[in-house]
Amino acid sequence: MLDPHRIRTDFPILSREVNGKPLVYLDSTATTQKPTAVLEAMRKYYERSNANVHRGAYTLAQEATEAYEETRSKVARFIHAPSDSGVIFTRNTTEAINLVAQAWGRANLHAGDEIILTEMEHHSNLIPWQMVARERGAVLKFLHVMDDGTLDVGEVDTLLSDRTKLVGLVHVSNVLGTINPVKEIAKRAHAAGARILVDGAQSVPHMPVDVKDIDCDFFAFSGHKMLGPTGIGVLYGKPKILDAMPPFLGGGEMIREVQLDWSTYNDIPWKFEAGTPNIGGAIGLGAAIDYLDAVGMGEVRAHEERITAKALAALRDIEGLEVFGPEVRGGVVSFAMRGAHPHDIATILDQDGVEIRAGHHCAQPLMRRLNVVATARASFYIYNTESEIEVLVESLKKVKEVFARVS
Amino acid sequence: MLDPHRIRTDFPILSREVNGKPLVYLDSTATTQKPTAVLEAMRKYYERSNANVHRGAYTLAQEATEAYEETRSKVARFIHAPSDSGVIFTRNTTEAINLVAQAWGRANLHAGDEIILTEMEHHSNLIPWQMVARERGAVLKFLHVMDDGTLDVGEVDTLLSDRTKLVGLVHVSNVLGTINPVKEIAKRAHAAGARILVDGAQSVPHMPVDVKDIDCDFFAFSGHKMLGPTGIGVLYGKPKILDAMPPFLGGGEMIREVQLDWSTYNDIPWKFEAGTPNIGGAIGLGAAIDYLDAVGMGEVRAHEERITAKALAALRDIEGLEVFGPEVRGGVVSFAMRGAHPHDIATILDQDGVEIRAGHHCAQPLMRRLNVVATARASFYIYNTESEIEVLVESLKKVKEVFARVS
Amino acid sequence: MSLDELYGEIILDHYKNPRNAGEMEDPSIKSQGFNQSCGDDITIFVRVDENGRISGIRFSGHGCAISQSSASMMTERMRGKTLEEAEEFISRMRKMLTGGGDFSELGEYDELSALRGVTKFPMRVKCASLAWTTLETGIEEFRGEGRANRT
Amino acid sequence: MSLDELYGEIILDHYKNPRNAGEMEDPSIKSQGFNQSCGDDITIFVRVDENGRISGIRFSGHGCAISQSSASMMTERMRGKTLEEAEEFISRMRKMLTGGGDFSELGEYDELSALRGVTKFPMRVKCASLAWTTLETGIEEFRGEGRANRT
Ligand SMILES: Cc1ncc(COP(=O)(O)O)c(C=O)c1O
Ligand SMILES: Cc1ncc(COP(=O)(O)O)c(C=O)c1O
Repeated sequence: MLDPHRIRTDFPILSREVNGKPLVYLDSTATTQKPTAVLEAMRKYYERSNANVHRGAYTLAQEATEAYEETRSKVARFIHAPSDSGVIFTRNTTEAINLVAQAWGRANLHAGDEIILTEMEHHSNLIPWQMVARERGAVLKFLHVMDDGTLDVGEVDTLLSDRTKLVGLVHVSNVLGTINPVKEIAKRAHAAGARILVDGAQSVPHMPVDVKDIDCDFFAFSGHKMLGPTGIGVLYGKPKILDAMPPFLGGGEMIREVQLDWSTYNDIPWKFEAGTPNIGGAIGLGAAIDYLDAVGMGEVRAHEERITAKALAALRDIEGLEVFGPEVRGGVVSFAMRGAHPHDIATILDQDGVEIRAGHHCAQPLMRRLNVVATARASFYIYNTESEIEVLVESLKKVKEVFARVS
Repeated sequence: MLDPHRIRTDFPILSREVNGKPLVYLDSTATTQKPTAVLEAMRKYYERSNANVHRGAYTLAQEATEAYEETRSKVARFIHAPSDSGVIFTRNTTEAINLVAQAWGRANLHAGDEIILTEMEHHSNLIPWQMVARERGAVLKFLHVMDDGTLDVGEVDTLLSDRTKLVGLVHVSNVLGTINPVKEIAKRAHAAGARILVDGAQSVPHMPVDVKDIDCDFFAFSGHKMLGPTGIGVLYGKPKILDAMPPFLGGGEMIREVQLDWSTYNDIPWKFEAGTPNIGGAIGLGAAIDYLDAVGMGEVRAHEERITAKALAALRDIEGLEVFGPEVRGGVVSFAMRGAHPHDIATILDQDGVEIRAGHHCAQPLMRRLNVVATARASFYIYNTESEIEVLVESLKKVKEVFARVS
Repeated sequence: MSLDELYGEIILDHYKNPRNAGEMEDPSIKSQGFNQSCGDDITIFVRVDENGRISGIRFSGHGCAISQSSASMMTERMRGKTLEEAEEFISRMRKMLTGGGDFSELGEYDELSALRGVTKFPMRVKCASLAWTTLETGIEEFRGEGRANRT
Repeated sequence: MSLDELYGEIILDHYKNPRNAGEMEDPSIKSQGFNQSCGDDITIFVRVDENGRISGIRFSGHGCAISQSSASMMTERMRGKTLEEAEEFISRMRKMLTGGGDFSELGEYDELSALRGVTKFPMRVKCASLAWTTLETGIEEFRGEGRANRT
């Protein structure tokens, strides 16, 4: 069983204080903290082998290139991608989805074509489609979120048509924690001749993921949400589909032959990696994967289930507090308190060192569906302990007291 | 006077060996090495204040946001940008130019419009324009490179027409070292009603740069070429122009109000920073700017002039070696040796620990103009010493010996 | 730094019992403001009489205790002021909230002193300022249009 | 690791005096290969006779001493082989170059042993392999077209 107390010793930041209280970091859905191993790996890279990758005929460049490409293989293994060539490094989930919307979308969407998304998408998996749909005259359709915070898989069939070109949805909701049946939806999408993109920003860090088993065409996630540094993310795509796509950004490394007026392009994945990549970031992500592999993704999930169950039970015990989302979920709990705005909750908790997020969580349409303008959100990871849940609960009681003083 | 020996003590990598010889790193044009201060700043950020920026109502998020936005101010001061709002963080120069080509280009280029570039552009400032020109039916025109490796400023006037929408050119050539008269060209472009974009990837790291004095509309550069980490770059744009542009990538942070079918966008610069940015990278870049500020950009330039003059003189003394480019230049020297292919030169030098680049340097059209398929290139920075030039020269003599063995 | 300094009784009272909440028909000024960092959204409605005085003022929208109570207190304070007086007062408030002014200027018994605690919570300054800057923008636009109409 | 192991006399001789360099008219096979990492560019031309044997072979393009000499030696070795024999030999070469095979198989006096030094320079393996993999691709395409023509 994963021991969060042992794990915490690997995260220097967790021993700091906030407002004179021990830091209780409950915002891993926004970004996770980083273990020493990740920081060390980046530092070691910069202090030993730093050089630009590819095209370098000298030792340092060879070392850097090997380290960078090895991380690609690590990522492929981690998500069970059938080959390295389908793993493209991006800045983050957002860029990965924009890559698909722009490179694949511009080439494949025509007037009247349909894209199916859901009401629970992060803005990252909504705005890129709004932009390309407007440009190409395509139409967006949305799967509803049911009252329990889940999707109705059967509704997919009613929305799918022979105009549907793509289904895009979040694997695990960053607000509700809902774990969507992406494999089942992929099957239905494919049966209708549509492609499927899965936003895995909140699944890959928290549970075993197998893109081959899901059989998705595209899969996106961010390094900074899985112990890695900021500035590095991944788009996985089926190589055949990537191969047929025009490029996304133009520049060095993504080309083959360049004339003044025209150029030919490199093979995948490099065709989609224009310019000097975030080499140090990729190496940090590689170290993060090593760390998670050593813990075991099954263990990560089991720990989060324990913590989340405890949090759900404790929060539901607080009178006037409403929890959103289903019972089975990832390690994220959004809630509202009668009479207290989420931002005030966050400020009051911050005084106790408890760091939670308040706001629309980049999911404004979902906020409207829930009939709120914002929620408070606590989220958990491998370094969170059961006693931190108790600190959270005590602090929430203080919120109630503050707001009860005046009626 | 800048003392490279003192500076070298700040760069741990410079004390390593390559193939049993002290590392002589002569590829700073591709990417520079990183001083401890930069690595420490990133580490400190991750170990003390790591959180996602903006939108966070707690202490850590506030600290992270302040650190990130302070770097923006630092960048603005460093290049003399009139305000922070014109400073957009990107992954690198390449992404910065693609941002302009796609967001500005799609909105402003129409069939028959003309874009003027030069024959010495890095692929980063060529392919993005080829892509958008094809899409919009615009035409690319090119300033010639004269035999001495410089541009003929007068030719700009012959190419400019009332169809010219943009002039894009490199500030300092990454192959020839040529320092282009961008201020003069900006004046002519503006007189003709065109915008001007300057690729500053090789100027900002090596000499004082003042974007307000140049009066360019867009200016792009990379952190990793100026002591900073990989994965962070900058696009500077005049705020009025940026304001009028549609967004580039869609996602979190770049929005204001999001409905299922439409959205409104955030103010600049955030409108162009979709998703979680490379926060750690930005902080590293900030530390790099502090380091360069402490050295003084005038000193940096003076040191490179000394080293480059010595290198030019020494290389020209080697029989059968041809140096490309003008006398007045940045710290980069490209050359060819009779009978020895650049890659073989690089391999042989690597045996002596001397790391130079060989190839087309992402400038295939310029290679054609020079009538070569590739060049060998040595480039210099603040940590290079005069004695390293001597090691380079000795090693080049060895290349001649190797290839002289058989006729 | 104590929570009571931020969430004092006056703040909570205005939050729970907002004055002048709601929309206004045919306002002279209608100005909407957002707080990007936390999603607060406010609209200020003002009626300006023939003497250039604020004869009516209301606010609608949603937000945290700080932004709502600040808006509520603002509406009470602004009524009866000329637009010039309002602008001057707003700029004083902004200075105080951002730490460039001194709340003691207001006098001990001024309700607005309740916002003093915000200065110790940098993340919340924008919340407290929102209503004020939104009104300010509205007044500027009103003037601009006025001028535009005159020419 | 010594430079002489990489740049031996045989390599330099083939580099400076390449055999079978130049283009060929009406070849049975024409295959172009690039080495992305260093810009080497090679085209292999092959004439296949009625018995499926390589009766003529030439190469053109540009590249470093390693890729050019490897191409030169390859053309000498391939002439007279059936396509099957050529493919088999190519796959043996590839194994040797990437460290999965043993150059001593070739025998001490085989010129191709001169490429042994490349195995110690991982950055140059692609240079040495370029001609071979380009021919291999050409043969595959030739067969594919052959089949396509048959059906
Ligand atoms: C002149 C010039 N422009 C653009 C670039 C591209 O920079 P990056 O790869 O960081 O995007 C480079 C560096 O290779 C360069 O030297
Ligand atoms: C479900 C989901 N999708 C996408 C994103 C965007 O990730 P990033 O900001 O790293 O691009 C996030 C994180 O905020 C997320 O939770």
